[in-house]
Amino acid sequence: MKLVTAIIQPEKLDDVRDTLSRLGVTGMTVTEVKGFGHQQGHTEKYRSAEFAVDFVPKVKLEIVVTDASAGRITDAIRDTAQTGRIGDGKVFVSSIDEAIRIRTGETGDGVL
Amino acid sequence: MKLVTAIIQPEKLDDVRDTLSRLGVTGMTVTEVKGFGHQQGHTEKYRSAEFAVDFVPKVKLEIVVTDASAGRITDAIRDTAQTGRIGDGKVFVSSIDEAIRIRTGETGDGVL
Amino acid sequence: MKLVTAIIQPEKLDDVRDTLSRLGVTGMTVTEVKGFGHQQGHTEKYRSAEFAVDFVPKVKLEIVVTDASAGRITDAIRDTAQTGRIGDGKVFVSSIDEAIRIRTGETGDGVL
Amino acid sequence: MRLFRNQRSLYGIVAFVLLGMPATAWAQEGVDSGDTAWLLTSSVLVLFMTIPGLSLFYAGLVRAKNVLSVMMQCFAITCVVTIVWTVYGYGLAFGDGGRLQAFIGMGHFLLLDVGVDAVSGTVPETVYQMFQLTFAIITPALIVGAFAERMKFSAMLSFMALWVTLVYFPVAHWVWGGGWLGAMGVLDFAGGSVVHINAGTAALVLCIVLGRRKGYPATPMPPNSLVLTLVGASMLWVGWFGFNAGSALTAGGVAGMAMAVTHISTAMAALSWMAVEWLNDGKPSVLGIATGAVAGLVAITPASGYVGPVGAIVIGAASGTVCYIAAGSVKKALGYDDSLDVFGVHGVGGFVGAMLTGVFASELFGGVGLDNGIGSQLSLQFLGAAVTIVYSGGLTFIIAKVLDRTIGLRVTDDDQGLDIALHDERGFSL
Amino acid sequence: MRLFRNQRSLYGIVAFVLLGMPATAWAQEGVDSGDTAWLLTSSVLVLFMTIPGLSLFYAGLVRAKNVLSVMMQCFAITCVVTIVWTVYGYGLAFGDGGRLQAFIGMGHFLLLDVGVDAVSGTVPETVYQMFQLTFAIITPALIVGAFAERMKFSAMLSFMALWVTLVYFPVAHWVWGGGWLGAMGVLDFAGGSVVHINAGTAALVLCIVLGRRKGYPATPMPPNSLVLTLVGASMLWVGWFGFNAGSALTAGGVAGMAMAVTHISTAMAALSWMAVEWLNDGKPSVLGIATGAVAGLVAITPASGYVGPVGAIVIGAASGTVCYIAAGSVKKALGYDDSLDVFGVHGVGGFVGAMLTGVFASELFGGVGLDNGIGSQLSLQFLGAAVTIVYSGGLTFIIAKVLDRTIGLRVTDDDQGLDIALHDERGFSL
Amino acid sequence: MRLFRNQRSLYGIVAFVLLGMPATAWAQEGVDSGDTAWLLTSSVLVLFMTIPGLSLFYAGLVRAKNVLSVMMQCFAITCVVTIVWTVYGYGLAFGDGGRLQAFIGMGHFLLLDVGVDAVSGTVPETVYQMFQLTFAIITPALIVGAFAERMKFSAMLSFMALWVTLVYFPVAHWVWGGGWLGAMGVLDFAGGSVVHINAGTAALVLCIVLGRRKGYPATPMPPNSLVLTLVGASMLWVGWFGFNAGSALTAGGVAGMAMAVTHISTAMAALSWMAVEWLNDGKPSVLGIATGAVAGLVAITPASGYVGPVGAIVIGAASGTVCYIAAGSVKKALGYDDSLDVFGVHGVGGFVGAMLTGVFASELFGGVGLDNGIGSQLSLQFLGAAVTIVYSGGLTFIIAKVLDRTIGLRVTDDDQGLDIALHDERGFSL
Ligand SMILES: Nc1ncnc2c1ncn2[C@@H]1O[C@H](COP(=O)(O)OP(=O)(O)O)[C@@H](O)[C@H]1O
Ligand SMILES: Nc1ncnc2c1ncn2[C@@H]1O[C@H](COP(=O)(O)OP(=O)(O)O)[C@@H](O)[C@H]1O
Ligand SMILES: Nc1ncnc2c1ncn2[C@@H]1O[C@H](COP(=O)(O)OP(=O)(O)O)[C@@H](O)[C@H]1O
Repeated sequence: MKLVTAIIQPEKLDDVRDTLSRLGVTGMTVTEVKGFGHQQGHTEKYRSAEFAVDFVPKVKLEIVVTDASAGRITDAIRDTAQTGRIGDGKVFVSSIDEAIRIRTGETGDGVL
Repeated sequence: MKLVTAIIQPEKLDDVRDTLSRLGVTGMTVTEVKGFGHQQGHTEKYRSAEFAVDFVPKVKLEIVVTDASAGRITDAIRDTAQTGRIGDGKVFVSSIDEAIRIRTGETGDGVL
Repeated sequence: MKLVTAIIQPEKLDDVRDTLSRLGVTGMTVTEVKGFGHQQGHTEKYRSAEFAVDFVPKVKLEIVVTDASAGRITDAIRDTAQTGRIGDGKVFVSSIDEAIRIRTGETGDGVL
Repeated sequence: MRLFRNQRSLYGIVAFVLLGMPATAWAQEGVDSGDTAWLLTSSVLVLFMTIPGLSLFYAGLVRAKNVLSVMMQCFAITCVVTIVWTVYGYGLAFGDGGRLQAFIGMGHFLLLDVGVDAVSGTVPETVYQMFQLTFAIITPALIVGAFAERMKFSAMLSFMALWVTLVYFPVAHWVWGGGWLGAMGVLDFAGGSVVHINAGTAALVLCIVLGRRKGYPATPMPPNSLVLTLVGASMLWVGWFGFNAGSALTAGGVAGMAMAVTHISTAMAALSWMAVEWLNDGKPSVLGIATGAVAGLVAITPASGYVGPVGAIVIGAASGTVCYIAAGSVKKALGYDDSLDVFGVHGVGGFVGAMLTGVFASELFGGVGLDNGIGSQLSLQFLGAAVTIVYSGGLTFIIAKVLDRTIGLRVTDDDQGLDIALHDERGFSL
Repeated sequence: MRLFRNQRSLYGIVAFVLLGMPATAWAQEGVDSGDTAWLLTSSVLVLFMTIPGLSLFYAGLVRAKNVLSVMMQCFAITCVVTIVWTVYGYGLAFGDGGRLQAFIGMGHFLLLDVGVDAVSGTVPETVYQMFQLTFAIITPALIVGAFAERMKFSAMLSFMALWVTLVYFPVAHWVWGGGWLGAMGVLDFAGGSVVHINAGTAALVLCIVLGRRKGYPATPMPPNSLVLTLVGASMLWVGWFGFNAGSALTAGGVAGMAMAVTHISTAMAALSWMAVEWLNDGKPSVLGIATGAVAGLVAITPASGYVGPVGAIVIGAASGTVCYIAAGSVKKALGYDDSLDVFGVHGVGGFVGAMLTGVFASELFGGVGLDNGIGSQLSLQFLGAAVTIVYSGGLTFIIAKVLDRTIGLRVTDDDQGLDIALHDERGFSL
Repeated sequence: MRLFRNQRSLYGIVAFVLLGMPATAWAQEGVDSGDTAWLLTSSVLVLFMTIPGLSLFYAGLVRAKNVLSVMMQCFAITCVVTIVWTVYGYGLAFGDGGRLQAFIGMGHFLLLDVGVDAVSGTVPETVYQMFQLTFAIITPALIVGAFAERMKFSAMLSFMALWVTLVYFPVAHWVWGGGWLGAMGVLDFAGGSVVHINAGTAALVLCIVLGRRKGYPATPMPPNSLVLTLVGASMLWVGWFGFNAGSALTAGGVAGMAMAVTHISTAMAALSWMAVEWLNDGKPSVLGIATGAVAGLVAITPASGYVGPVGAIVIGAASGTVCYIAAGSVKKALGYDDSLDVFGVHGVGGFVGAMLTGVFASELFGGVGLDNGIGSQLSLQFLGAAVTIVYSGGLTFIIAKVLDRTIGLRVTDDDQGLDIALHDERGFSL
């Protein structure tokens, strides 16, 4: 199994989710994260104190998928989350040794 | 070393932690996440605007453990976090190449 | 490629970021997490209700780097985030099969 | 007051005599504009105590998933009681009950007979009834703290409509409306028994009938925001000046002294709670000092028009300490789940105040004086408190049980939180 | 009032006659300290409605990234209107327009002629103009809800300065300042047309000229905190007593009845909205009961000095129900993006109130009575509302278009949120 | 006032003469119910300024981990000062000091001699002392902003008890209690020197003795919620009407003008700060407009009973601009860590106001007039300010140093946050 980790623009979350469910992805886990990268942050000013906030809010999707479907899914995420503007984000793929569904205890691809 | 990632119901966090410490797990990292899956979300309504919120709050546990103990620990999590109701969550296991304790700089299983 | 995951004290975030950019790291993803470990938490008391909060706030850095640079980067994090006090945190290294830049679709080390 | 009423008409006569100017040229017969201004203001202040004051105080203390539900309860109670009051409540509490006057009032249906020109004392009756209404609103709202985080909204509405009708209006009539307790000489200036003991007792009974919150006391249930709670406590403090000083019904020395002693007692109670907590638990807390302040406000309520600064200091010190124990070790020991300590603070604080009124109203301690000495007043005060406890406790039990059997009091599952479960809303989306 | 003014000076004469004491020894000629106390308090209450009341009500309803922007708008409007009013606004609205009196007032430049001793009715003119100023502040502030989350701050400032000058001051003069509508007998006790229909119409026009928020209605835009909104609604409720009961300008029976009916109507409207929503949508909501309360406050505003409790109940029930429909299905159907329903609540609620005033002011229903019966009063009330709608709608359209062509009304991109984009600040860093 | 007092008793005589009705039938001798209503209301408003007003203003500006600590400080100060005042403070500030009268007052121990019937001017003395107490509460509370996020709670309590005793009560006596500064003709209507310069100076000295917060200025310390801060600023604004207009002690033209100029100055200062900031930093900010408003409120305080609208506009414009510079570039340059700019806003704003009072109180600018012309009044105003600065600065330094040597002023480690470290509580659990 593969873990597909995608860091995307928050506005894109809903679109990506729709695309993925159309691809038969039934589950995923989402985390609000702060991203550092090429994309500019903003500055804040409070009376005499001014400072640059150089992170930008992003959401991280973690989706465990079968080896077979990994490619299709990363492509789908890339295509859906793309705006062409700096800050669109990244997709990382790594390997998962095992997956267990807590409710039933079952393991393997069936879990996903 | 293995990374055990468990996505569970927030109410179960304390129980799982207790079980794990009884198993000698001394550390873990917890993140509040939003889960999408079979479990239903809820709807919200504000005057004329009604919409479905289809994620459910979950907590993600990340525990790096020795290869030897991985099995015991995943089993323990599964048994403790299980309610049998949809949404109990998942456990994923992957491999960690190296672990370092920042305070001492030491590496290897001793770190965990 | 390697995924360097560092769990550090929130106060250390800025220092670590500076060090890493000096090392040429252009991007990373940061998550606010709760840490359990040797470090003591605190107690809270509200009228007759008293309870121990045994997690401590930490931040988790996730940095995908080239195999070559992984060592340098983990060392840098360790040295910068170290205070010598319990709770400094951990660094974990694991493997990434693939990385994609959503904006351009390019893959491989160039993405990082 | 009565003679004062003649004053203006007297001017009328003077004016007429001297300049042949018709008395009708004067402001409303018998109405003093200054007293009216103060009672209008006081009505605003007492409503302000409930919304947003009390609702913020409570909102901050529950878990984030229930924050809206308690505010909704306070707000809905305000609305329901207002309508009930307008239709028949004012009559039951303050109307003339004729032969039944000792027990209950009558009349004033739909306030039809409370016209623009109706006068009560030195203020328009419209203002007088409005001021009294705000008391009828906050009393049931106080009970919300006891059943927070688990009661059905529909059951809550029915309970409150019944409770004000069967419990609050009669008790208010007994003490303030010309009923038997007031006639006997029970002293309750602004509502130690009528409001606080009454609500506190109902709170205790209701939370026991309802049962504990799921997971209580094992699971930690931290307040979602003590910022809101402290803001609420502060609003209660400032609003309470309308409650106590407004109860003088005139803008003069009595109101002035009532405000002064209210303020002193509150400060003293807050400091006492803080001190005791600091000694026992090692640290002073925001929730502690705020709760102490409320305890002091509660305890001075029945005394505010009768005692002086010295009395205020003692009443404050006593209530802060006693309530700390009641809401702390006692509650823990007995194990009932009065979520936000309505009984421990309002029930107990109200009792402390009611009793000490019997002592410090004496001229000995700078009070206005007692007709038959401290001893007999104390027994009267005890009678007033005891009657309220028994009546309110009994009726509350019956109402709660009946509703539980019929429509059911509790939500099926507290886990999800009442905001989503009952209102399809979330308190915060930050 | 006029005769009342003579009263004190009469005392002066009496005093002089009897004791040879100079009249100058008296308090300010013609000023009643009680009426003054109440109007000072009312001014405080009406300002309190806008900041923090209204700004909290609105702040809670927008998304977290825009929470500061709406509060900033309310606060800045308060400041700008205050200066405009001081320089020439009071003159335009309440000055003597001489030959043009029917249409516009004049004078009072920089309030130079409003001295410490100037008297209006039974209160100092300084207090009278202050009270009226607070109305001139809240009216434009109400409009903020319509263009929330997308309007440029600079454009907002210009719009408001122009709008109060060209729209509010004239309309206020027509109804309250001695202008033609008041002269014709249109009844608007505290601002059903002048304030609410006026602001509601402007809100509708402006939000249409401005266009919808990016993503509306597809994207969910949940309120960042209904806790803030309910606190704001509660503050509006208590502050509104200054608005309506203060409009009596004296502390007597009229103020008392105004406060009572305001309270009754509000409670009734809140419950009606809750009931209708419960039936239609399955659950009662915090936002629903709060919005209902505001609708009731709005609708009773023109009626508050003229109707009795019965009228208040009907006006409350009607406004709660009608506004529920207007801010719900109607708005959805028409598809305009009045972000926080200013038109649906203030425009529609104000209209309901204006018309029903023509009915329930009649003695038939316990009102103060109508000179020419319900029928003709209704047509007068309709005239007042219609004139306001046409005038306010037209002028607002022109002002908005002109500004859009010149400096531009909209921010370039709503995604980032106005707080960062316009003010370099964030609402919360928890 | 004095003559006014005779008025009612005069009525008494009139009544007696005409109808043989005993004067005792009247309301309290010499008390005017309207004036009393307004001073009762004003006392409520000024307490409202501190809790919740000021405590919200400050709470929003600190980091989330310290949000409770500042609210706790404001609340505890309110309680401590109340008790100190009741025991001996009122005597020291407003009692008759006999031979020492120029320097300090005496008596009124435990307010034993302040009975229900005691009268001061046209109001009960109970009300007068209550009103004055609220000033004694807010002055030390203002200082909280300077040492926020790092001072020990225990040290804070001791400091405040000593500070009000050794600094506030004497200074208040000098200016308002019959002391030498008032006698010399220094004009300070509502507390430019007594309250703001006094607190501002103490704030500066204390924050220097205490030292900077760990990480200041390198580490960003963003306000946890400007929503709370703006709500607090709004509450300060409305509450301030009690502060300034209440200081007239009567409900008449002086109160009316005081309220009007307070409002005008505040609006003008807020706009000036906004304008200067917009020009210098490119964007107007919520914190800027709010701070500007507070600066305007501070600056008009000493002038409020003496100047007219024109004076208010200039005072507002001046204070908004000057305080922007003081709290901005100046503070940055000097490098002291006055966390929430108490000195830059209250110290500097108070000074600007004190001086300009000497100019705009002149009839030339629509003021009430000066006995010896602007020139000599200016020197008097400067004297008042200078004396306050020197005395307050010196005593504050001594008290702070002594406490630092004995119990220690600072917490051991600011990182954890004071809420957990000192109170075992968290501000938010969302
Ligand atoms: N090496 C990396 N490791 C982990 N996350 C990264 C890395 N580089 C970028 N990211 C994440 O991807 C987000 C987008 O990257 P950025 O460089 O801003 O834009 P783009 O991907 O279009 O070049 C960043 O905000 C960060 O969260
Ligand atoms: N393929 C997946 N990848 C990552 N997380 C998943 C995946 N499937 C489910 N999850 C997580 O597990 C949680 C529970 O899954 P769900 O399908 O709701 O219940 P169950 O596990 O009982 O079938 C989800 O809320 C989500 O956080
Ligand atoms: N086995 C583990 N798996 C994942 N995270 C861990 C593990 N052990 C510790 N951590 C993280 O590291 C943080 C610091 O660890 P702790 O034991 O408190 O101090 P130290 O690393 O100095 O011994 C913890 O708060 C937790 O977030």
